[in-house]
Amino acid sequence: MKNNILIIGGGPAGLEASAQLQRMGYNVILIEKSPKLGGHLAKWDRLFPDSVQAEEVLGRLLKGAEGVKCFTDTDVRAINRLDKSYNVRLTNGITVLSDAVLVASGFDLFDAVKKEEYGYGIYDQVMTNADLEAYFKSGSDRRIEKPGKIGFAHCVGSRDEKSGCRSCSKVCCATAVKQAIEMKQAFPDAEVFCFYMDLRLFGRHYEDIYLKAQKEYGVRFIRGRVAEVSENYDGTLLVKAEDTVAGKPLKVTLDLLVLMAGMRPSASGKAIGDLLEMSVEEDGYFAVRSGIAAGQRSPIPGIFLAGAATGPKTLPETLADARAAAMEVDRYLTEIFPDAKNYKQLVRERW
Amino acid sequence: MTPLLYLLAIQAADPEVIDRIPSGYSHFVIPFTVGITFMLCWIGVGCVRLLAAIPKADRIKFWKSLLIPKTIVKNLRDLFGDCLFHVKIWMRKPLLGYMHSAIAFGWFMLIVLGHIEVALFVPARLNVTRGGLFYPIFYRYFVWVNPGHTTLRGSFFFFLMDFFLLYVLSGIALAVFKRFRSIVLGMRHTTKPSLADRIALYSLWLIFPLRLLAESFTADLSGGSFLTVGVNHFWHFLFGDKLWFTPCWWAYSICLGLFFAAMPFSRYMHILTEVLWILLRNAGIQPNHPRKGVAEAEIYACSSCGLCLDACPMNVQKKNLKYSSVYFIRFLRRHNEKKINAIADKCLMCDKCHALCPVGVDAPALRRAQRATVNDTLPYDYSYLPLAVPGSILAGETTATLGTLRGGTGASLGDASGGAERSEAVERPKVLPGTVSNNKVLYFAGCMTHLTPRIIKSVEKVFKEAGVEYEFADRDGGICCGRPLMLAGKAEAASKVIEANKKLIEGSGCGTLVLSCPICYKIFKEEYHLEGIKVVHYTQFINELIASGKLKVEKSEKKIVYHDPCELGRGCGVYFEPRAALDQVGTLVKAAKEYDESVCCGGSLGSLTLDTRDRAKISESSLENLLAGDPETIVTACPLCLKTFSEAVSNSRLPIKNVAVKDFAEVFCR
Amino acid sequence: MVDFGFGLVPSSRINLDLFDREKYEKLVAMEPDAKICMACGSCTAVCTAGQFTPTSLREAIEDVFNAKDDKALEALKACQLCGKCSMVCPRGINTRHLILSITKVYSKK
Amino acid sequence: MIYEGKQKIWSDYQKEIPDDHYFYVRSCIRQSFFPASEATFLDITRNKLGKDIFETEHHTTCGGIAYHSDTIPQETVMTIIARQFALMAKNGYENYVCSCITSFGLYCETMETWREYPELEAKIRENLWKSCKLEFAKPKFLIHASDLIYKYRNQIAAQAVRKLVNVHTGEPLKVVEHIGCHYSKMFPSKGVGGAEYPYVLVGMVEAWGGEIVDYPERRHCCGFGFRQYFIKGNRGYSLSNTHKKFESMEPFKPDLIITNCPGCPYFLDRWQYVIAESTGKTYGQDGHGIPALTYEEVAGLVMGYDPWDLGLQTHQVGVEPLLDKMGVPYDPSKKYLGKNGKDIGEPLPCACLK
Amino acid sequence: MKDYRLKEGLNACINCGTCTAICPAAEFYRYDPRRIVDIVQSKDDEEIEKLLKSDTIWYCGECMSCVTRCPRKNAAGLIIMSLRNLSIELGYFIESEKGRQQYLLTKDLCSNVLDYGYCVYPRRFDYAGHPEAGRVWEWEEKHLDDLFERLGGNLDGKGTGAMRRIPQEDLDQLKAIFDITGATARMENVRKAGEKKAAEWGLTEEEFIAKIYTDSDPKHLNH
Repeated sequence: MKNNILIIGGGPAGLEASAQLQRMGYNVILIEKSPKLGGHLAKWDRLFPDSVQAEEVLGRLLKGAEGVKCFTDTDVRAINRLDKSYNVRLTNGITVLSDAVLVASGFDLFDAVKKEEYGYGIYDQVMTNADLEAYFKSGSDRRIEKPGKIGFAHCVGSRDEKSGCRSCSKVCCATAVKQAIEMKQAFPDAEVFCFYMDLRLFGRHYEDIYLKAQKEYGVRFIRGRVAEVSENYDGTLLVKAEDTVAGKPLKVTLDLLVLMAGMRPSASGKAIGDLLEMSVEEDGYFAVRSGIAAGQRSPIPGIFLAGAATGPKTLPETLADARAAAMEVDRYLTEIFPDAKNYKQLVRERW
Repeated sequence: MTPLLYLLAIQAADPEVIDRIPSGYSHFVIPFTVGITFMLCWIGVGCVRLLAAIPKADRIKFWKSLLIPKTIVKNLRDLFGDCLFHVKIWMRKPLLGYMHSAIAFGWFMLIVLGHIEVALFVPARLNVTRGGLFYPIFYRYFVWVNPGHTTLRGSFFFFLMDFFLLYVLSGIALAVFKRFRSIVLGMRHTTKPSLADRIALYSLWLIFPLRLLAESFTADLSGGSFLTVGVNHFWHFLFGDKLWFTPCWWAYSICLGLFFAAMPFSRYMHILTEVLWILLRNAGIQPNHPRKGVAEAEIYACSSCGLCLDACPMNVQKKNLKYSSVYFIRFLRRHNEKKINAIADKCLMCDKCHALCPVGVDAPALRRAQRATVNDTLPYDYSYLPLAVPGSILAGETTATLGTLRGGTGASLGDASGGAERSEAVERPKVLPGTVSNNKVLYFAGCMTHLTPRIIKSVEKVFKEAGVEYEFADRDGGICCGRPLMLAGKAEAASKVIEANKKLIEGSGCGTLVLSCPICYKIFKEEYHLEGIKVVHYTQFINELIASGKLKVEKSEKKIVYHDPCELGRGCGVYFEPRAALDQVGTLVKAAKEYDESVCCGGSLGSLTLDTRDRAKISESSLENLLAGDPETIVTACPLCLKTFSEAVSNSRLPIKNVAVKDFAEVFCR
Repeated sequence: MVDFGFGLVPSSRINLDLFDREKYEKLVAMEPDAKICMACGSCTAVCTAGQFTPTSLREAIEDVFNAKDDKALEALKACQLCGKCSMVCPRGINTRHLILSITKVYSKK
Repeated sequence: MIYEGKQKIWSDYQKEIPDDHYFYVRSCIRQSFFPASEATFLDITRNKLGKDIFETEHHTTCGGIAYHSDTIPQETVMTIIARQFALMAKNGYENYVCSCITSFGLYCETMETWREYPELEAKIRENLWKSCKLEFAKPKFLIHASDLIYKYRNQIAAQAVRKLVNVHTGEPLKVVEHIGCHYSKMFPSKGVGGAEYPYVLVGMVEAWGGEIVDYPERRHCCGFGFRQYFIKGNRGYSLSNTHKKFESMEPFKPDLIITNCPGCPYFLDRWQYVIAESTGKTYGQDGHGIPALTYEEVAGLVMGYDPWDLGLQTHQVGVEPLLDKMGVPYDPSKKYLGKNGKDIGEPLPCACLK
Repeated sequence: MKDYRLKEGLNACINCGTCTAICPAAEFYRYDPRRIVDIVQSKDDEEIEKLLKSDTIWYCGECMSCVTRCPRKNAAGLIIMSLRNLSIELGYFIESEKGRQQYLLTKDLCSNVLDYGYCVYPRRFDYAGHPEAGRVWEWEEKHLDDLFERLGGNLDGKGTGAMRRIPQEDLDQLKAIFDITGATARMENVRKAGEKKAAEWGLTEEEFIAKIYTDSDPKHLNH
């Protein structure tokens, strides 16, 4: 059983699914459009809730996927559906005949520039969660010198219809709390404020880090979305929000504002979706066969989905999703695919 | 008594005892004399200062009390019972009681008998100018027994003296033993002695062995009985004829001197101050400051025996030992303001240390007084309470007036004017206007009961079942009883809510006030002084309903353990009624510790600073205490205990099988 | 100066730049639970004094953070220390002591 | 401040502005308080740039102020607007330019609402016919007068005789812009540069050699608030909002405020007077205020109009320091003269504001 | 409530507070637009009625800054406008100090529109009532004709130009629009409600106007 499986996207979901499918004995081909594997994980420093090094997690994922045929700097040029398989032409000139395709195209971070009132890219002291992770990794950022007051604006490009993203990005609250703690660790004298609408700390130990942020680090949580940022004469930021708990408008001068940019459907993922004529839902993420019972199957037989391609997910969720997708691929390739005669009927019944 | 003894002495034909040293003095008495003089001066000055610090009215009360026969009897009883025999300790921990009484009573007897001996045989030496201060103490050094003239009377005293010395020595032996293995004497924790304590303690330990040594060395000259003479023979056997005894007497005197010199700075001061405290206490004088006036007598009356250490429910965690009453008092003596406050705020106010204190030191009251020094002056504004408005407030008339006074715009303002803008006064407290006739019952649930509606439900059910006509005083919520304010040291604020509640309750015209919360009950009973209204706790009320046959109950085999809520048991002495009633419906089993030794559930409002985790530890130990008799149901009669135990049972890591936590009233409703 | 019949109006905007950190540190040294409020409002919901007059520990904590010390005291002045709030606080905050501590630290003597 | 970031946003919000042939409608407030600004607008566009800007005597108020003071229903104001549009069509125009920001916002809102609720449009069409016997029409392009000056900013710069530059230091003048709230806050795509960083005035200032300063409260309302100004008892609101803006811009030491809204130059001017007279505080140099000018007045100054022809004497804040900085020649003795040098007296001096 | 502004302005609010954060009124009045949206959304009739009778809905300056910020595309400003509309229709506006101001506003603004075709008319903008218009307006007021002439205006003149006299036929059309779109009826309503209130207080119209023009209860403001 050496079926070819093409996995599109070399982030955590793609890597984990590759590893699993390879262990099952399939011939896995993994393509990644960027020069490096690991997706957003490779750019992150530490992970919530227990501050594990992202590198460590990625290292494990990469180790698991050793032996997988992997093309980086590679995208899909064209896809043709054959009888049951897919003929995929890659940008590196290679053509793959694949019996199943797993799309793990992940997400893009919301482009914070679009949230104009926050002045990202305009005011010097405004940065994003990703910028901050890069700072944690590299230890330097022109914006961070010795900030006395630091703010975290939750829900930037999440739960915001004006920015075209109604949904919650799921990970930003926990990330904000994590980063707030890390900033307090780096600058113990700093005052840290988190501006939130709802603290969606649903996972195991998430509430613990929230409590820790309050109790041990004195992070102040203000219920109210940041409404406006502007720059003072001295280059500090004037941030306005409502303290909705107090029911009063509020302002604070900050030395640094971190925007918790949310998850958006991946643009390159969408391009592949277009090639496959795969439908997306209103929120821009790929539609699945059934949100509850078949979350890893696309509406098209033989095309599978894993990770944030089907909506915001935390890292553990993504990995679990990838494993589930691997199982689904295996089921398809053992139960439906081999029966050439009844293929169409089986698809109708079991896809 | 003394004249009689003189008489006896005169009757003797030949002196039994002759002055061995005509001057009646030896240099070795100096250490002792200096020590005791210092101590006596100290205490003398202290007493005067203390009495001066008491308000004049109290001082007069004190002097008068010393003349009241009833008080005199009580004083004598307490002085002997508490100071000498340590009856309270005996009753709880016999071995420990024996130890304390052996040392206290034994030593007391040695001093008394020593003086009697002097009075009998060398009466002139009782005069202070002739060495009266030290002579009776070192009697055996100064005299020479007249051989051949010994009488039965002399032998009898010799015997008594030896007997009490042995008695004291047995106590000392136990004390030394206790220092190393206190648990054998029933104490898990013992007080950590201070430096002065150590000096005094080791001196005390040495005093009596040295006395034995000294007296036994001189026993062949000064006489003695079975012990001293026996030991004397042993020395002769060991050292031959020549016994060089002066060093022993020096050592004995030095130890005594050291002890007395260290006494004012040590726990042993209590031996004397306790007397003053008992007199003041029995005179009914209350402390109004944590360490001035009467309180000073009280804090110096503490013997640092450390019984409160085991009594304190907080000490289930060793880190809390430092918050025990004994240390509180020690820091009060030392004026360590920061520590005093921390300890005062931590306490649960369960009153167990007070109940168990051999000298009756009311440490919780001192803590309350300490809290008051900080909290009583904090600002508050209870102007919303119906204080000076009689009658009409009950019908809610003033509400309307106030509304109109505010310009009638309250309604038109709308709440949208900003969440933070607290809208105008919401509602005025109201109780049914005076419709309740005198034989009617008013039920006051109280704040905490409102958080445990199952109690309200059950109480109402029981009332209905028993056909009690009642009115609900605070169905829609009422004013706090004031006890929590009191416990926090805000007595003045408490008086405001008391006044408000009092108006409401007296205005209701009820005859009986039933309370389901012991916290309310205590303060209603003690501070409200409700004219013509009987204040009862619902345990008492339900017991009465059963006794009078109004409430029918059925006995079952169900094993019930009853938890004595602090404020109800130790606080108000209600132990009997709840048990009597529960006995009618189930089989009462014993908790490991109950009645006044019951362990606080940990939910008490008394503590100001104890955090949730520490409280949970206490709850767990209190629960363990209740589970000793393997009960099926834990019954308590306090909303706080109920809530605490309910949570403790579900969170407990103890192997608990199906133990239900029920409120007292719940047990009685079908 | 000319009177125009109207004038500048004070701003109600909370200005966190006015937050007195020193006082606050004093408060949390006294009662560290001040830090862990989630502003759920359970305390206010059950408040005994709150039945009669606006009283809210939740608001007071908020006011402390928002540099509105006077309002914090205002929100607590009617408190009877009955302790219901301590029973319902999901974070187990020692509410009574917190109330006393806020009053102690922020009242002007 | 990262200028490139703003440029990117500006490039995202560019709207199509036709070059010529406009139906012009006036603003009630500007006519009352800044009649010369509208006159300058017409003079520049018609005479200096040779554009076709048509005005009819039959157009009226759009009713926006009455509407935003909640004195007339939405249907009324929409029908008045429909009447204005009908006049435009009747005169053969399809490009509509209005002088008023309140009107502009209201036109945008009306057009949007009609688009979303066609039944409402039908109702208005019917109303219009019933009341005025006019044919319903909608403009093809709806723009604000400042959009037009923005469009012509470089042509104006080409004809300019001076720049927004301090002639003594050679430094560009520091200019603060103030955009009327209803210009783009409701419909960011309808304003040049969007709602957060509107470019309409920035573009003019840059083209004319000035330097724009961005201050924290830039986006904020001048505090007009319609009913909040008209009723004396409410004016504290209006005053306080302007005060907030001035406190915020003070550290930036602006030389000039440029506005595109009818009320704003009036309020930014007069509230400085009130603040000065009632509290003694002034925001300009040496007890002067900061001149708050309309974009036409600024355009007029760079194009060499006489300041008193532009009506700068009707500002309470003295403009002389600005004129000196810019090197604008002026005759102080002619400041308060009427037409043909007629003596009509002059205002009493202020107690505090110079 | 059938109001297009409500339809346009009210999607499910998530109480994020961005509207209040930048609201000019929230800063200077006891006002929180978020709470208003919340109340309207609650559909609690009693609360809404309370709101309609309150000063609260009259604090907004209709600057519409809130519209830009709302992440749910709500428009608190539009909701306020429709609430005000309703309050006027139901006659509730007269119950509150701020609401009552509608009497004077309607009287002045509508007559300006109907009499002159302008919302603001300089001859009706007096320095006495507007001392903040400054010394310069005090002077302008006295020389309006000269000044308009000097500045290229056409005050009360024929043809086009600033502040020209608008032909009667156009004013008649405005009146017709007022009549058929309910503006006239509303003016009438407001006038009657005001007169009733004035009578209730025993004030002449002039006194009544003077009162509502200057009344300002400190309770509107933050202490």
